[in-house]
Amino acid sequence: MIVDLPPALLLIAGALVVPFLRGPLRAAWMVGVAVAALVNFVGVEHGTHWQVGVFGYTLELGRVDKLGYLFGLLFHIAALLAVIYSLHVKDTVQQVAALAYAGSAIGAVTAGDWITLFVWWELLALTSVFLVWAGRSEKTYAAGVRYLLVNIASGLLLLAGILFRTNDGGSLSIEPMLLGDTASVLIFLAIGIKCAFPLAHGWVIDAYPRATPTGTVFLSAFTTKAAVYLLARVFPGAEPLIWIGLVMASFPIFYAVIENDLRRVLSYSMINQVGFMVVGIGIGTPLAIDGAVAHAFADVIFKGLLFMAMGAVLMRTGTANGTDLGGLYKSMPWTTGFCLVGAASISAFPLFSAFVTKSMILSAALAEHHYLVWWVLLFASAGVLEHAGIKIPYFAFFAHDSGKRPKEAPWNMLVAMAIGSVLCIVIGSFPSLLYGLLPYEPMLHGHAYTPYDATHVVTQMQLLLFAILAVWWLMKAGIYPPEERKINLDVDRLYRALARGFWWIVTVPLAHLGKAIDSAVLERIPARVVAFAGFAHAEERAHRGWVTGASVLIALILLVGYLLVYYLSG
Amino acid sequence: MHSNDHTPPPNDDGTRHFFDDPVKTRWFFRIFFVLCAVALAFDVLDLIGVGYHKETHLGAEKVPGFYGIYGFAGIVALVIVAKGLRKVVARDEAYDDR
Amino acid sequence: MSPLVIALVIPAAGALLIGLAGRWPNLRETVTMVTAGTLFAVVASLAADVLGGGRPTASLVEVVPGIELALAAEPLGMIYALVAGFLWIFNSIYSFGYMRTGNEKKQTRFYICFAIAIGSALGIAFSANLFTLFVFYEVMTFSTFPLVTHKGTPAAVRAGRIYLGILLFTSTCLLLLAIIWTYVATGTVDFKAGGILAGVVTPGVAATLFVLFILGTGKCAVMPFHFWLPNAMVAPTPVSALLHAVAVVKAGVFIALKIAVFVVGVDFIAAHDLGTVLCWMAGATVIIASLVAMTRDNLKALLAYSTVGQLSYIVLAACMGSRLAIEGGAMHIAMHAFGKITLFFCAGAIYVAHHKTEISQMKGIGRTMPVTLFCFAIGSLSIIGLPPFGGAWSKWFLALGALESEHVALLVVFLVSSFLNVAYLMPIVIRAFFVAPDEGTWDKGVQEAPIACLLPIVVTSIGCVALFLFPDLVYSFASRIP
Amino acid sequence: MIDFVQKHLPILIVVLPLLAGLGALFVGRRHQPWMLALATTWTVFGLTIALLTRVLRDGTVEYAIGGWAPPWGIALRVDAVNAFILLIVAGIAAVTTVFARRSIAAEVPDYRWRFFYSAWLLCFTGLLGITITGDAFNLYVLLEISSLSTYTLIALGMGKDRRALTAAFRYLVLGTVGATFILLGIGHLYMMTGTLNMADLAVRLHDLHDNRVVLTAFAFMTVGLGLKVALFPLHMWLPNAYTYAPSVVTAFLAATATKVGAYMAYRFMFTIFGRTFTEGQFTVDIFLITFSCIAIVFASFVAIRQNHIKRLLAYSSVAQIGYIVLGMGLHNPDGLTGSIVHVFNHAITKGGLFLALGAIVYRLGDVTVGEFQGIGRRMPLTAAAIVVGGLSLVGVPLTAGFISKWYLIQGCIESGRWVVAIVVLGGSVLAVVYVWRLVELAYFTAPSQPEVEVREAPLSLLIPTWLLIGATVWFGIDATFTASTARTAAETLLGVIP
Repeated sequence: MIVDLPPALLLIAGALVVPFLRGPLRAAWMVGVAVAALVNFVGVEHGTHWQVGVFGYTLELGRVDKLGYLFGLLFHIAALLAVIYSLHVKDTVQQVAALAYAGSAIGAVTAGDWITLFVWWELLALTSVFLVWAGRSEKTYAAGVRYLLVNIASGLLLLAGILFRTNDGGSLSIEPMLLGDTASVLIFLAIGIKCAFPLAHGWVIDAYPRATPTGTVFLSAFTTKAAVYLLARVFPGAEPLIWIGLVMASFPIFYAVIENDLRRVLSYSMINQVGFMVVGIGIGTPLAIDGAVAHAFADVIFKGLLFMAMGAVLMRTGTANGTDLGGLYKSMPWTTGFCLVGAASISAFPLFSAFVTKSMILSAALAEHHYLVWWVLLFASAGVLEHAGIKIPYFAFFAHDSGKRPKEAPWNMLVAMAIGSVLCIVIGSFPSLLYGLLPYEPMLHGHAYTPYDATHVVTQMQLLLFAILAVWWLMKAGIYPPEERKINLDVDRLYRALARGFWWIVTVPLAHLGKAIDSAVLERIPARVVAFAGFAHAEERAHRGWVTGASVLIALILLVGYLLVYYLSG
Repeated sequence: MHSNDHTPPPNDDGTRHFFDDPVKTRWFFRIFFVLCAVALAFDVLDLIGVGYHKETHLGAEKVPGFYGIYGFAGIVALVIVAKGLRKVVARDEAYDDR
Repeated sequence: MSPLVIALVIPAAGALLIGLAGRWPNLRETVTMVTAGTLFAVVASLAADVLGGGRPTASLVEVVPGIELALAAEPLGMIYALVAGFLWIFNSIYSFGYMRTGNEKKQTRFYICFAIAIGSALGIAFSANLFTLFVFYEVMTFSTFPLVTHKGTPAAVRAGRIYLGILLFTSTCLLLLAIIWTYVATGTVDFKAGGILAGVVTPGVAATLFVLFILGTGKCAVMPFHFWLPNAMVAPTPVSALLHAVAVVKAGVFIALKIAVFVVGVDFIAAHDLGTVLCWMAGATVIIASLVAMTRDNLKALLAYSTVGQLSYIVLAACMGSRLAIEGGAMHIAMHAFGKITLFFCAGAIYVAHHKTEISQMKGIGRTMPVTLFCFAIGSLSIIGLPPFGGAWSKWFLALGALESEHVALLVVFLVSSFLNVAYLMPIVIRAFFVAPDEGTWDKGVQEAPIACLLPIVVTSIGCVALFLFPDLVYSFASRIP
Repeated sequence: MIDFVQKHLPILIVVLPLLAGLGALFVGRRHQPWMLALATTWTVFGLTIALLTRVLRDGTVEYAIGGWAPPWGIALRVDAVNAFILLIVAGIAAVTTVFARRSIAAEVPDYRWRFFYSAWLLCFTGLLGITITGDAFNLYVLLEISSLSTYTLIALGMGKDRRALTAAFRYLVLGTVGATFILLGIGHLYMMTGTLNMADLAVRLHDLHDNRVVLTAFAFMTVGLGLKVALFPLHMWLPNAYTYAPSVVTAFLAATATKVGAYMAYRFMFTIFGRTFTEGQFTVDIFLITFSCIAIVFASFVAIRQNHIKRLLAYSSVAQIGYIVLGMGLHNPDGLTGSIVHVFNHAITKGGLFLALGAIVYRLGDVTVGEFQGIGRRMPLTAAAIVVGGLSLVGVPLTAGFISKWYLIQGCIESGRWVVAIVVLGGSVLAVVYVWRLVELAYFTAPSQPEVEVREAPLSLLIPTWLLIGATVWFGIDATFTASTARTAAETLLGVIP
């Protein structure tokens, strides 16, 4: 550690300087900040740092242990890659937001107490949404608002959970909890939203495909993984996670097959990969947790790599729809190559990263006799290959030639993709590097876990090759569904329909009611008063002609009345 | 992989890209099929107990070529179900603007 | 002379001098600034005294035997006084820019009334008893009337009628009744830590009185007595900013807190759930106001309804019977003040620079007024209650108070309200920055409001951040509320 | 000299204006009568201050005319109640007399000035006499003196508007009915007790409180006093009388005549009838409260739509009389204090307001909506006086009106009459409506005849106006004097203080 500041603040401070720099200086500054932050973090000591007292609470602005360190390191690497990838961008908003977003994610995984976490949790939402809005169109505007609302909802649930916990006298320190009381359920749901639990996943597939080409690279790295981190920290071994994770791992692959927008395919793929991690956390054994965490590490890089490749395609061609692409390998060979590395990594080919990470989760499932889990995850693995390993590179770069001959991606993108590719291969080929960082020593049946044994390699190759064969056959036989210019309904559309309904209720019946009340209070009631005043006035005037006589009469009547009453009561 | 019936014209300099060349494509697939066969062959080795032992935990895993079959069947099932799903959920691109 | 009295004399003297200097605008503005600056210095010195444990008091005059106009400083009042005093300085600077650029008429009257209104705000903040409180409350109502009707148009006259009608109706028929009733029941109108009703009247009577007090304080704008606030938006923006985001409305909710702490007693409220009815009303106000705000296209109207909702946060704080909530409510006085005044300043700046009032006209306006809209974003986030802005802390205590007092439904209200706030505030900023403007608008490059308008905007939005980073600025007072 | 004055203080207060009133006819034709009136009223004002000081210090002052001790001789009896009312009447007379010179010069032809000031002083005498006397029959005589001179004063408005004559006639008829009823009441009492001395009456009636003759007397008195104070529904003489009388007369009458009526009511109801009034299952308080509540609401509503500002304020007076009577009806110390203090507060408020209207009449000839438009810019000080006075009518804090309302509501709450409390408060809101109508007319409308140049009223009109308006503010901020005096008076009436 070089600078004695919470690590998150380095990037945030760096971000605040960005608007005041221009051109190459700004680019150099951004890379410099990302590198400096990474170097600084590598040297950070494990333990609790930077305690601050406020309102009688003790806030731990930085708590670094093995788990937090791993994610911190990952996020720094991801930030650096994404910064390099987006160096060509000339958009202050995106650049500031991106750095601040990375900083918030790092803040979240190094927060030692719930309040600090909440702050970073909300900042994650606030900073990242600009990457969606930076698309600067009505569509990205609306998608961004939806994204923000969902993420704020997550923040509010988290806040509610923390409040319940505080009110029950619970410690503010972030510790594992049992899923059961109100506080834990609320926190679980809050994390669940950011983690894209089924039914809460709409925001991922809604916003990620609409963010800017570079923005999605940032988005894919941080929010969901920060949620995974928190699940691993707070709810390890929570059984519902297994089933939630299974659903996450499996249902998106069906959508991915028929989705046209390749960035949306990747978004489904992201949910699917997070599903593996969630299952791992749900199983909760050291190996499973290690697997989940390691897979998160690997996923950030290979998913980032894939999003980078698609981002490059989008930037060069203006579209990421499978129907409009094809044959790009001819003019974008480097991008194609890096994309294939990413595809191989996510598909878990031996020597590529997912092979050494995902297998831990499957092994842990078997070791714990979660056989159904194993069956489903194996199926999902094959599915991953189909949509991320084949569909993405195939429809973008090969398939029928779209006739597009875009330029190769700019050098900075290529550099970022190259680094990503190298990392994928390094992790896949030298797993011990990653294993050494994991929170637990990866163990299986009492022995150190080894991904590379003959059975594992052979069975995995068999699975993958025959899966490819199946795709080949399905295409050959004309069964494989062609890409279509269609969109597919998912819960995001349901939410949008609900939002429209809500908006209708507010703007039509409620607004009419409001207007009615307004006019009643402000117009009709005063009008009644004035009308009554007029009536009283007229009444008085009507008496004028005979007022003297009438008054005398009234006086007499009163006299008689009083007399009667007094006599009767006297 | 997909049909190369409509072979695009060669580039200006007369070269052809990899998959535009039917010969290269044919070789590509040949190698792929060989790899598939090799992968299956290991299970045969396991059966006859030569040079390779498949470590299994489940009965199903013991079936020769289990992973290949499961992978193949899984993808076929996936694609067919997905096609069915498309019938239910697919909408025109203008759906959001209505 | 007691500094408390000085704090009242300064704005009064300022008003007089402003009137005398009326013919020379520069002199007049200088007088305003000097008055505001001196006033804040006095209030700050008082604040230091209060933090040090001092509780200065001063008696002005015995009005009728047994009831006197008297002043006393305590932490809750200090928060309100400090906020009003501090923001007056910047609001004055803003006013100079706004009123001169807009060539408004009757500027002297404007500044005079402003000074009196601030004086009455301090009077409310430093009231030692209900009687004094009521007196300054009414002074504030009348001194702000000419500000609301400043433009003299039929709309302004109508707004003035509604303003007076509702504020006088509630204060006369409900608040005054409650005060006299309290006097009859307890024999005193003096504020006392722990409340004066506790143990003297039955819970039923106390609950009724509590309702009368809170609804009678029409400046709290609890529905259905909120109509004056959106209508008062016809006033020039500096008025909306300082008075209808800070001084006037905060007078209302400050009184609500004051009543809860010093008249009814928080423990008494908690023990018998005296605030249930009010919690329902204020809770409904929070939600309904947010929904109404969503449908407004006029920026100031939207902000007005947003204010209505936010005020009820503090009313809820007063009514739920939790000390934490009281602290949160007290902090929210400051937090919301800084956030909302920023928003109003921005709305005014947009009007001054481009004569736009409707949100639908502000598509892409961020290109021409980047600073203003950026500050608008900060203000909005603080209002929503998101970190790293001050509003987050007050919301924390409010929500914790809701749990402490076992009002889980109110927690939901706070959270849903935050959510709705996002939904109606953020789109304004985002459309300004990220949606392409219509052809031909804003193509003249950056065109901000005059510096006199811009500077206060920047200062108050920095304030929103500062209040997050240094919450002790407010909390040190809030935590000392007995 | 001082000893003489000290000794004969009570009788001097009546004799001086009586002599001056007769003298005014002979001192000259131009401003001499006014100067006489001015000197007299201010002197009497000084005397009433001295008298009140003495009463508050030493308790009740008794004075036997000619040295014949009561019950045989005629006695003057001054306690806190009538000393306070005397002060009000004399104070208002003193201030309005200052105003009268220019105002009357403008509204009454000069050959009638001496008649005017003569009537003015006689009316003054009558009001003072009613208040100070301890003899019931004397009271009737003085009542007639004041009434007759009042009819004259009102009729003198005919120089501007002939309707003043009908207004005066109507007042004459109804006033006479009222006076007659009072006389009948006094007669019945005399029949039963054989005395006309009030203190004696009180003692002798104590055991006769449910005697039928006494009750008959009580009924006559109730209606007669109701007519005199213009309690709804016996108020109908008031609006026109106030509207068409010369401005300064309106101010004087509004501030004093009904107040003296209220005093008579206090005296008869509390001191003389005592038990008749306060005991019994079905007592008169419910009527007083009901009629005063109706007065407050109904008259306020009527006021809202008036287009003649004097008439508007006249109806406002009917409503305000409701407050005064209401405080009597509550008959608890706080309510009665409110009633008495409101006599004072309303006197200065309404006096000041009518003076301000008089200033406008002086400049513009009349005060209808048309004249009133844009008056805020034309006559800023006068308009400001109307605003402040209006706020006092509403009962805004820091004005005198607020103090009365405070006590009245306290009284209502103490006696558990919640509905009445709401009516009192609601009446203030209605007052806001008609007062604010004036404010909007004055400040938010353009003058109907912009070509006519209108200047601010002369100082000789402004000073008395602002004296009264200033007093409403003063006695709103520091009301210890009024409130504690009223409290003493209330406790005297209720017998708490002997």
